[in-house]
Amino acid sequence: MARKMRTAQEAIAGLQDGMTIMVAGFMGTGTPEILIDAILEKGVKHLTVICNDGGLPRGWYNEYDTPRGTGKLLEAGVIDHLIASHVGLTPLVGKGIVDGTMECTFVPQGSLVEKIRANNFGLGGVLTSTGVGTIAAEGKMQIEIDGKMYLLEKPLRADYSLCRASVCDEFGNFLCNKTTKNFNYLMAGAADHNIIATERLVKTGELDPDTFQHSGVLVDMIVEGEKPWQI
Amino acid sequence: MARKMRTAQEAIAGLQDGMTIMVAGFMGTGTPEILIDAILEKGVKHLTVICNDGGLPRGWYNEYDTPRGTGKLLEAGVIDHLIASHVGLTPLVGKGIVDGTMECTFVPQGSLVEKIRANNFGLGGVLTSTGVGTIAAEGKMQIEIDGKMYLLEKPLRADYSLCRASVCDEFGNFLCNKTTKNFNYLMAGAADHNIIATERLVKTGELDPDTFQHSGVLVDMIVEGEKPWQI
Amino acid sequence: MADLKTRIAKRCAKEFKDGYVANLGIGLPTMVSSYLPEGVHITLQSENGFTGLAGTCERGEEDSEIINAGGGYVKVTPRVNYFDSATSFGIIRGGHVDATVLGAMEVDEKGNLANWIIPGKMYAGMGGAMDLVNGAREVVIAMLHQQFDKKTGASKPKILKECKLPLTALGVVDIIVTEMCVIKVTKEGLVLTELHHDYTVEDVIAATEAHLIISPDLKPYDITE
Amino acid sequence: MADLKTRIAKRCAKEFKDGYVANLGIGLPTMVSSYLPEGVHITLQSENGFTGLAGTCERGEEDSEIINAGGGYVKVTPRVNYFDSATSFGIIRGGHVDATVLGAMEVDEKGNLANWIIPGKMYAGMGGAMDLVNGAREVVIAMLHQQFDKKTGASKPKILKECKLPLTALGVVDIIVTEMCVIKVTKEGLVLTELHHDYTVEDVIAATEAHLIISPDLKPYDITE
Repeated sequence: MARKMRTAQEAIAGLQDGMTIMVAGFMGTGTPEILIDAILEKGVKHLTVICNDGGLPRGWYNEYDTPRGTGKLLEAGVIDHLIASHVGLTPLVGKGIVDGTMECTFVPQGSLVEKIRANNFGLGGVLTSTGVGTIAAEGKMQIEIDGKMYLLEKPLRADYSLCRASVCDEFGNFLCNKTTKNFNYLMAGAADHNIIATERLVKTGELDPDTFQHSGVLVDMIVEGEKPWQI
Repeated sequence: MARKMRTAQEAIAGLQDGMTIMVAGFMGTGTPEILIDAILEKGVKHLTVICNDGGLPRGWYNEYDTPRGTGKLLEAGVIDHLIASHVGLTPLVGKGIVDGTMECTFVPQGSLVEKIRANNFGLGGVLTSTGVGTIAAEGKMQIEIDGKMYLLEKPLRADYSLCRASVCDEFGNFLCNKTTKNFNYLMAGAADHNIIATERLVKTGELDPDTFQHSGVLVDMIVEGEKPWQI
Repeated sequence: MADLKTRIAKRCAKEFKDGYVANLGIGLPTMVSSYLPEGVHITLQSENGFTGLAGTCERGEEDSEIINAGGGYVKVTPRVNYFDSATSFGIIRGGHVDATVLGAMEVDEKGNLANWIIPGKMYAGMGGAMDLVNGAREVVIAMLHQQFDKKTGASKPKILKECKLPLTALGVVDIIVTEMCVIKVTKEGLVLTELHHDYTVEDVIAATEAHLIISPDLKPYDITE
Repeated sequence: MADLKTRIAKRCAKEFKDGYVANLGIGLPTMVSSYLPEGVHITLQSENGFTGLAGTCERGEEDSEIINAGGGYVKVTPRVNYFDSATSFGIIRGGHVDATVLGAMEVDEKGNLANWIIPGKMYAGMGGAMDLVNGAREVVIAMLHQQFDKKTGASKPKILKECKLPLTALGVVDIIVTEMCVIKVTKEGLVLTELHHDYTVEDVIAATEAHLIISPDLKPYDITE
C-alpha cells in the first residue's frame, strides 16, 4: 500500500513561492504548528493563505507566547494575500494592508466554510442569502429564486491544505478533539495536496473505526509530532 | 430545560394525512422502525416520503423478514409520492407507478443528499454537474460558470424527519454505528420537526462529548426503544 | 452606564424561552445570559464549533482545546457538543439558533443593520456576524440608544432613517432594546412598544432619527429593577 | 462467457495503481478487485458510506450494521472508515475516487454513457451512478462488446455514434474495455488502442457502430491469460 507517512519537510517539499495554501484552525486552535514551522524554515514566500483568521499574534495570552498558526506567517511577512473572515486579533494584517505589503479578502465565515467544502466535494457553488446587499456581494453573481435573492459562492481552491489531528491512523482516518475540529474536517481533501499533522499516530485497525470522525481517503500525507499548545 | 423525551406516538402526534416526511436509512439500515410502526398504527395516509430508497420488501434476506423502513409504508399503501434515488429492491414502487396509485421522483443520490442538507443548513441551493444533459435535469435551472454547465439543486423540505441513533443523550447529541450513519446526520434538523429513535439512551454528560458525532441542537424529540435488526 | 447596560441585558433576557439555542455577541450581549427569567434555561452556541458554552475561564482552568469564537478559553456545560465549522454554520444559517443578541452601530427603518465596519478606520472582518443575523430566527439588537462622542460630548442617533455605514445585512433586525425603550421592526416600520419610566415618548423621538410609530398599546419597559 | 468476463476484469485491473480509491459496480466490475497486479492494493468505496469494503458475507457472518450500496451484508478491511452520505458523495463528486468501473448499455463517440434506464421497462432509479461517473477521476466501462438478443440470437452494437437511451452523463467515459479490445475516448473520438489476439481490427469495426480511430501504436490486449 502506498504509504502516507512523511516528515514535515517532505510533506511541504513541493510548496513553492506564490502558491495557495489552506490553513485549518480557528485563532490558532487546531492549526498544525509543525507544518507552519516547516514552511518558515523552507523560506517559501508570496503565499496566498485561506484561513478563518490571522491566527494569534505574539504574546496574545501569555507574554512568552510565540505567534500561532497563520500569525507566524504574518510575522514573517510571507503572505501576499489572506482570504479570511476575521482578523481583529492580528493587527499585522491591517498594517500590511495600509503599508501595501499584503492584500486581504474578507468572506463571511459560513460562506468561507461552504466555498472550501464546495471545492472539496465537487460542487460548482452554493447559494446563500448571507452577504446580500452588503459589500460582501461585490463581484458575485446574484440569483433570485422564488422571490428571494442569493449570492453564488464559488469554490475556493488551494495547492496545499494544512490540517491538524488529535489522533490519526496510518491510512489518514482522523479525529480532532473538542473545538480543534473547526476547519480541519473541511480543508482535508479540499486542496490538491492534503497534509495532516497529528498529535497521536495509531496503527491502522488499532482503534474502533467509528472512533475516527473523518475519512483517510481525503488525506494524502501524514506527519507525526504535533504537540498540545502549552498555556 | 425543555425536555425532548417522547413516546413514538407522542412524537408523531402532529403528523397528518398529506404531510411530507424524511425517512433516514439506506435500504432499511439506519431507519427508525419504531417511528414507522407508529405511523402505520396511527393510520396516516397520502404521505410524501423523502428517502434514499424504498427500504426493503417483505422476505428480502430471510423468508420471515417483515418489510423494513419505507418498505413498510409501501406495503401499507400510504405513500402518494416517493422522492428517492433508487428503488430497484422494492417492486411495489414500480407497481404503484403503473397502477397510478403513487408517483416517484428520482434524484441522483448525491444531489438528494445536498438538497436535504441545503434545507437543513439554510442554503438556497447548490450547483452540481451531476445530471447535466440527462432527464434528471428536467425542470431545473441550469447555470454556466467558467464554461461549465451546472444544475441548480434546490432545498427539499419536510414536516417531519425520522432518524435513528445507536446512542443518544437526553439533549439529542447522537451517534450512529458503522453504515447506519447514511442520511441520519443529514435529515436530523432538515424538517420542521425532527425525531430521533435511539437504541441506547444515556444521560447528558454520561459520555465523553466527543463520542457523539452529531449535535442535539438539530433534534427536537427523542424516542427510546429502537432495536438492532435481527438477521 | 453600567446600570443602563444591565437594564438592557435584563430586558433582552425576557425575549428568551426555555430551551432556546442562542448566540450572544461580545460585551453587553454576553451579559444577557446572567439575567434569564426563572425556569428559562438556554443553550449557548459558539460559532467556532460547539453548543454548551458556560463562561470564561480563570487562569489555571484553561483547556487548550476549548476556545470560544473570540479565541478565549472557556468553560462548557455537561451537554456540550463539539462540531466542525460546516455544522456550526449550518446550525446558524439553517435557523437552528433561536435568537442572537448583538450590538449595532446603526439600525434603520427597514431593519437593516450595520455593525461590522467603519470605512477609513482599520477593520476586522465580518467573521460570523453576517451569517448570524441572516440565520438566527430572532435578531435582538442590544445597545445604548445613541452614540456618545467623547471629543464633542454630543450624542447622535444610531436608529436612523437609512443606515449610512456599510451594511451587515438587509432587513434582519426584529427588535431593538435600548436603555430608553423597546422598538419592534415591522413591515409598517419601527414601532415603539415599551417605554422606560425615566423617559417620555418625546425623549425617544428626539433621540431617534428614524420615524417611530407609537404603539396604541404602548407598555412600560418590561423588567423589575 | 465467464471466460470473456474474466478477461475483461483482468484487463480493467491493469488500470489501477497502488493506493487507488475505487468504486466498482455490481456484476463484472466487482470481479476486477480479484485480479489486481502484484503490489497493487486499492481501497474500495461503497457509496452508502464507507471505504474499506472487503467482500460479501457468508450466512452467519453478517453484521446488521454493515451493508454495501446494494443492501447486502459485507465484510470490511482493518482500515475501514464509516461516514455519512454527505461525506460519501463528497468523496465521489470531489474527485477523491480515483477510478470507477461500471457496465453500460450504450457508450458513444463523445464518451456519453447510458446505463441506468430503459424507457417502457420498469426502472430502478439512478442511485449514485450519475454522481460516480461525473465525479470519479477515471471512468472505466467494462462490458461485452455487443448486446446479445436471446430471442433473435443476433448481436447488436453497444458502442454507438450517438447513445439512443436516456443518458447517465455527458462525455464522462475515459476507457472502454471489452472482450475484443480496449478503446480510449479522446477529443478526436474513439481510439482503438489494444486488440485481443482472437480478433482482427475488421472484427472490431464490424461489431462497433461508432467510428473508430485505429491507433498507429495499436498494441496487443494487455493481459496474460
